[in-house]
Amino acid sequence: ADEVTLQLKWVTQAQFGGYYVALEKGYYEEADLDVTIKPGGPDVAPVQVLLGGGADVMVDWMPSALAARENGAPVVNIAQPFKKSGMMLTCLKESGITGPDDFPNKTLGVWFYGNEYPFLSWMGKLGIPTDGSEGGVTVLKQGFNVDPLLQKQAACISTMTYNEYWQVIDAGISPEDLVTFKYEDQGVATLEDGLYVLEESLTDEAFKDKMARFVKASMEGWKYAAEHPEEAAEIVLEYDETGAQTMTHQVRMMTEVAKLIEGTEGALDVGDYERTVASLLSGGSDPVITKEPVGAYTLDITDAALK
Amino acid sequence: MKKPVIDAQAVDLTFQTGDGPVHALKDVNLQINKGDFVSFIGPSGCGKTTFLRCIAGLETPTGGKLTVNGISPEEARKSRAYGYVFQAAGLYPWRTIAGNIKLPLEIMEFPKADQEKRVEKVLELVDLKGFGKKYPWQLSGGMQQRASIARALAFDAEILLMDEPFGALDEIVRDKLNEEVLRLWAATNKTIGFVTHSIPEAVYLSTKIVVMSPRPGRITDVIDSPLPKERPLEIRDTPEFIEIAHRVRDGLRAGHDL
Amino acid sequence: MKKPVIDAQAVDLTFQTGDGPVHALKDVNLQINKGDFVSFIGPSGCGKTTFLRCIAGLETPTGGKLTVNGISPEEARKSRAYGYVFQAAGLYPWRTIAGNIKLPLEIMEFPKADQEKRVEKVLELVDLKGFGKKYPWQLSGGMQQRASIARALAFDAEILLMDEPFGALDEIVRDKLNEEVLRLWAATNKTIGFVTHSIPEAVYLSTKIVVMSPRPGRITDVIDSPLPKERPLEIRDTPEFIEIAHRVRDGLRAGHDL
Amino acid sequence: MNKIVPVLTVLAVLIVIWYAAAVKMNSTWTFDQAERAGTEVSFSELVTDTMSQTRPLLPAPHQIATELWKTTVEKKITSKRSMIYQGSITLKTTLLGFGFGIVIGIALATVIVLSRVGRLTLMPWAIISQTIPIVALAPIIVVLSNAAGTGTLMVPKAIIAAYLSFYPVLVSMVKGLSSPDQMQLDLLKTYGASQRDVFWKLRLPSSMPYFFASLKVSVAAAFVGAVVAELSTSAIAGLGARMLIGSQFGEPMIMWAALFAAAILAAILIFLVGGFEKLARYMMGGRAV
Amino acid sequence: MKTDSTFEKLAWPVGFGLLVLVLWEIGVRVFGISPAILPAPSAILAAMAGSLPILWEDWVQTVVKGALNGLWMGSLAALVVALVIDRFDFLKRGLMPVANFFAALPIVGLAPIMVMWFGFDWQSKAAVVAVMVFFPMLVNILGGLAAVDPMQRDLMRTYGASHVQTLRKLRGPAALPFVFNGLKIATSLALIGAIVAEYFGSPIRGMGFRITTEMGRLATDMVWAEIVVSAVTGTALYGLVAGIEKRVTFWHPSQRGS
Ligand SMILES: Nc1ncnc2c1ncn2[C@@H]1O[C@H](COP(=O)(O)OP(=O)(O)OP(=O)(O)O)[C@@H](O)[C@H]1O
Ligand SMILES: Nc1ncnc2c1ncn2[C@@H]1O[C@H](COP(=O)(O)OP(=O)(O)OP(=O)(O)O)[C@@H](O)[C@H]1O
Ligand SMILES: Cc1ncc(C[n+]2csc(CCO)c2C)c(N)n1
Ligand SMILES: [Mg+2]
Ligand SMILES: [Mg+2]
Repeated sequence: ADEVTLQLKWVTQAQFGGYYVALEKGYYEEADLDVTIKPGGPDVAPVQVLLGGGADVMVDWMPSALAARENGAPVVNIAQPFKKSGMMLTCLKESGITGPDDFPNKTLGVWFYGNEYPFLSWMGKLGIPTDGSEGGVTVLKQGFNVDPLLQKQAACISTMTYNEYWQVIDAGISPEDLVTFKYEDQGVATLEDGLYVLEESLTDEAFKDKMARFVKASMEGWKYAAEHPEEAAEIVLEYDETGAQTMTHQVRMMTEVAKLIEGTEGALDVGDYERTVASLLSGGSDPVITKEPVGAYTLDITDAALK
Repeated sequence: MKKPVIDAQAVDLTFQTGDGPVHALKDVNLQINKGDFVSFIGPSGCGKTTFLRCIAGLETPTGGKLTVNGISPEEARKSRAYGYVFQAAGLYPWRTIAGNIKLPLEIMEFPKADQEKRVEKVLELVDLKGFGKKYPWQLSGGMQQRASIARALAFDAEILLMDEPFGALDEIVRDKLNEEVLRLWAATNKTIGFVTHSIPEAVYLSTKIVVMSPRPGRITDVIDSPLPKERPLEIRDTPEFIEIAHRVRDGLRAGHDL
Repeated sequence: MKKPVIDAQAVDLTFQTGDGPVHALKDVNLQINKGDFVSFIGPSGCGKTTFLRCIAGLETPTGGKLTVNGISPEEARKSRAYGYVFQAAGLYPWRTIAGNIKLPLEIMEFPKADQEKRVEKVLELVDLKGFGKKYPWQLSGGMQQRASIARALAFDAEILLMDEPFGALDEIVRDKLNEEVLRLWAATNKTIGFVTHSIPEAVYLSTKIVVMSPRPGRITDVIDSPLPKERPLEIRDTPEFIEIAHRVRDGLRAGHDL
Repeated sequence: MNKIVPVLTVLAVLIVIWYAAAVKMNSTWTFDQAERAGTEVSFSELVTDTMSQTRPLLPAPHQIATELWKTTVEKKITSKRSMIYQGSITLKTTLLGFGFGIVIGIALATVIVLSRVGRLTLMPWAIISQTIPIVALAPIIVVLSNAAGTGTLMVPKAIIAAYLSFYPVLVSMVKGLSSPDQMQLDLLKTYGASQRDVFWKLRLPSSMPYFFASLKVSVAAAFVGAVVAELSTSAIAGLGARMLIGSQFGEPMIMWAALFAAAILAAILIFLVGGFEKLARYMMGGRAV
Repeated sequence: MKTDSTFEKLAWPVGFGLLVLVLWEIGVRVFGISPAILPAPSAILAAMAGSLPILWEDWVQTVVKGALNGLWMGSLAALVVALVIDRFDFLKRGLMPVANFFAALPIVGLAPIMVMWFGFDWQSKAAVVAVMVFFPMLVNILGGLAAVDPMQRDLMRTYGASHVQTLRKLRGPAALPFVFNGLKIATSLALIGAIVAEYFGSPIRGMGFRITTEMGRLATDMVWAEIVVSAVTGTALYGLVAGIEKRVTFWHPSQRGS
């Protein structure tokens, strides 16, 4: 069997359910693949792992991948399982925020480590400075949880529809007390979890074939996971080595993630890609990327996989 | 007869240790009069240090009665009756010689001006004039030991207790210091308790030599010296001296079971 | 006259230190014959240790000539001519007494069986039979010091050098060990170099007493002892003894500028 | 034991303070909730509520104890949900890093003591190395060991643990190997001993007390390194990873329990190393204390 | 032994550092290592030169506000607690085992909790640092206070000194070398603590913030620039503590040597 190592962008959770299902259900095996899944973590940059030869393929968000590409790390999108963006900004109603116009002079929680680009690009579009200057927002580097909102250290924090949002709810704050801004709704959605490989490895036909099989099997996994969220969550728990994840969280995450992969077979929609690029290029004075990327994606793999 | 300054009656002291009780002092009877120079001699572990510490109120006898000027050693200590000199000079390395001598004066809250005067006086007394600004480690061992004696003299304690003060010094320096201690004793007329391992030193210095013996620590002999108060070093070659030394050695040998 | 074992001619040694040169030995002339027991006495810093170290080839004179059996001390050291005993017993706490005595034997690669035999022999010699399996801390100071002498004897070094071996012990124990050293010396007929601060010790032990004086370190007197080889402890109260002690003390006093 | 009563007293006082603090700190939330619901809270309601929140600012001691109980006693040791299992992973990293640390520490100390150039060159860098926050290097270590082809994260984690734990060993061993005084060195010289003899028969044995004394500090450092490594480089498994997941999913109890489990494990480790130290001392002819 | 000149003390480590840098630069170039994995020293230098204002801002945030504030708070708290514990034997016996338990806690694990309690700005970083340095400081201060020679303590007793007097004049100064030892450990802990705490939430400045963020952007040259800043800061802090130690504990043998 061909060996494939997949580097995830974060810890084992239902966000990556499709891959775990594919692994557990033997889809990879059927495709003659021997797949290893490496979870990520706070100090793991997937692109670096890829560059260092620690993985063949990674899950990353497109803004971060394109920024990396511009910084000299030639990664190429070979598939896009997540069609929709799950990112939003969740605000406490009591902070007085009703729309983006209210953002100035508020403190907003943002994820960094490559996750900050959608936010920066949105703010760029709104023309709101993020560097602490007059009339801008105070940006807070959000940790790994929703505490800043609960402790009222921030008016709004970044959340994912499939994860942090529900933690806010779980913490006892009712949806009516919240105001949420989905990046999708604000017209600033950027593509999230996609599969990326190094450009040079694509010159190898055998590798491309391997990836085609990998993408195909992964998408089967996603399909199954979307249809069986409970079972998928169980599988994820199976693979979670910390033993700290809980069924409630993972089932809900799986259910929400299923909404994001609806309507795609895994092929990158060039329209979505162009929208993302345009959004990243247009970030006012400080765009995430400065020039139109070339060769940042290939449809060859999905074409081969899904025919 | 006048009342003794230090009066020990059937003093007993047992230490409770991990390995069981250690009988450090057993039935110790001793009277020391004002102006006496008493040496304690005996093999290691016979309780010399322990007895000196009892006198100073640093250790409490478990039996018998010990009074200093009629009061308890504890009270006498609080009233600052003692100057204590240890085997090692034990000067504070972070203080100058003058600073070290000033230490007890500061604690006893002597007026500042008086402190200076006293430091000068005792430095002169121990022949260390001009060394006040030096740090202890800049002085030789003998000089350090003299400084520590000066420290014990600075506040006019009535009783001077010295626990092997010259044990670490070489014989020549020791001779010098012995002469000096005698001179000091004559000049101040203090009551002195002095622990030593050296027979000549004990005989040379004392008006009374207490020979002790271990397991349990007890007094085996008390020798009153017939030597005159005036003692040149050469006295050590006189028959009287050798005679007393002989008696001390016999006393020691008898109590020694090595 | 037979050739001396140790022959020092105009030996000079200057240490270069941060504070400038220290003249530790100046123009030292001395002949030591086979079977001599030579004591070195003198105030602190007069170069006793330094001279002993020169003899052992641990220090190299900066001037003059020093030979041991006609060869250089360095070579003599390599040929294992020396047993060296220091002030502190310096036994390895992680080795038993037997293990400590075995140390030089291991380094010199004596056969295993021979090692055991030698250990037994020297333990008997210093009267420590049966203590081989004990650790140093389980022995008294005097016993430790005897063990360290046994260690120096184990490999049949021709010359035994001892640097204040009993400095840390009390007088009674010291007396015992002095007697024992004399007995050993008589039994083995080694050539012995012995540093001490104690006049009685020097006089009691030696056939030759070297009096030294500091700044710069030099020999001020060499006294050949008329005492017989057989020396009971009581010899120390004889007029001859006192006479020599007197001479040593005078020699010391003369060179002493404290 | 004359310690038990004072320790229990102090613990009791601490627990009382803790409960009081828990009521105080968690009350904000209770009041907020009541306000949102438009109700009043009585004092007894306040106390019960602050003792039983799922996301308290400060969990009550019994909440942590319950969580610890659930994740240790009530779980099979082989279960990933068992704190003992997770602890064993951290323990493995710690011991591996500790082992590396000891070897590196001793090796460097040997070079430093035996060679003047080694000492002049390496000692300052050893000190500087400890001023670099290892967490900053963590991602680089992960990538480099990935590049070097070590599949698991065990190696980078152990490297981080070793990085923190070698230093106490190094410092102590430098002291220990140079602890023989001139007299002891000269004694061997009079035997005509070689440098090798001096090292094996004198320097190394004399350094052992220093070595053992450094082990407790060193194992604690390795443990901190292991937890930090799990927390930052690879939230895959171990107590550090549990803390992270607990934090991410807003499960303070998981986090606190992991923290306490870590402290208990560290205490056990230090106790064991201390016991080993005593044993080793005894074997080396030390006095029983 | 040859003493080390100041020149040598500098030249060797600097030379070694330069050598490593040169090899690093060559290695990166020859093997064509991606800058996203390991930047060349020249690139790091360029990044530093190009972003001085950012580095300065981060330094102020993390070092001045986070680490130093935490350092003094933690140390002061440790001092106060140590003095209280020291006063009451009951507390010492009761609190020490508990403190040792907490000292074993991997305190970085508290970082998310501190961020939750004290907000995302420097206060929470200072809190983490304070807790982190508290225990090593406490243990060292208590160790130092206990490290006094019993003889020295007895000396104070013979003066009838009060607890506070003994503390001020004897135990305080005697504890200083230990305190500095603790401070040296504490400085490097402070940096680690302040940086790690920023992982769990921070304003968009600070060394820990920059390191993670730039790492996510593959700007490793900037990451290394921060690492260099932190190493230089740590070394400078260590040097500062060592310098003060040298001045304040000039009397300690470890400072007097060579
Ligand atoms: N604090 C103590 N606890 C237990 N035992 C003690 C204590 N102090 C002294 N001892 C024991 O009491 C006995 C007498 O000790 P002491 O120190 O008085 O002897 P010494 O005559 O001064 O001996 P040296 O000449 O060695 O100083 C010894 O056996 C000693 O071990
Ligand atoms: N390695 C050295 N470097 C510099 N000076 C030294 C060295 N060894 C000894 N000295 C100096 O040489 C002089 C003689 O020292 P030595 O140790 O031989 O004296 P000593 O007679 O043995 O004294 P003590 O009775 O105190 O042992 C002293 O002034 C000493 O400071
Ligand atoms: C340093 C850092 N901070 C926060 C996150 C948050 N995060 C973790 S996974 C994920 C996608 C949704 O779960 C996001 C946004 C991160 N990755 N890295
Ligand atoms: Mg004593
Ligand atoms: Mg000497």
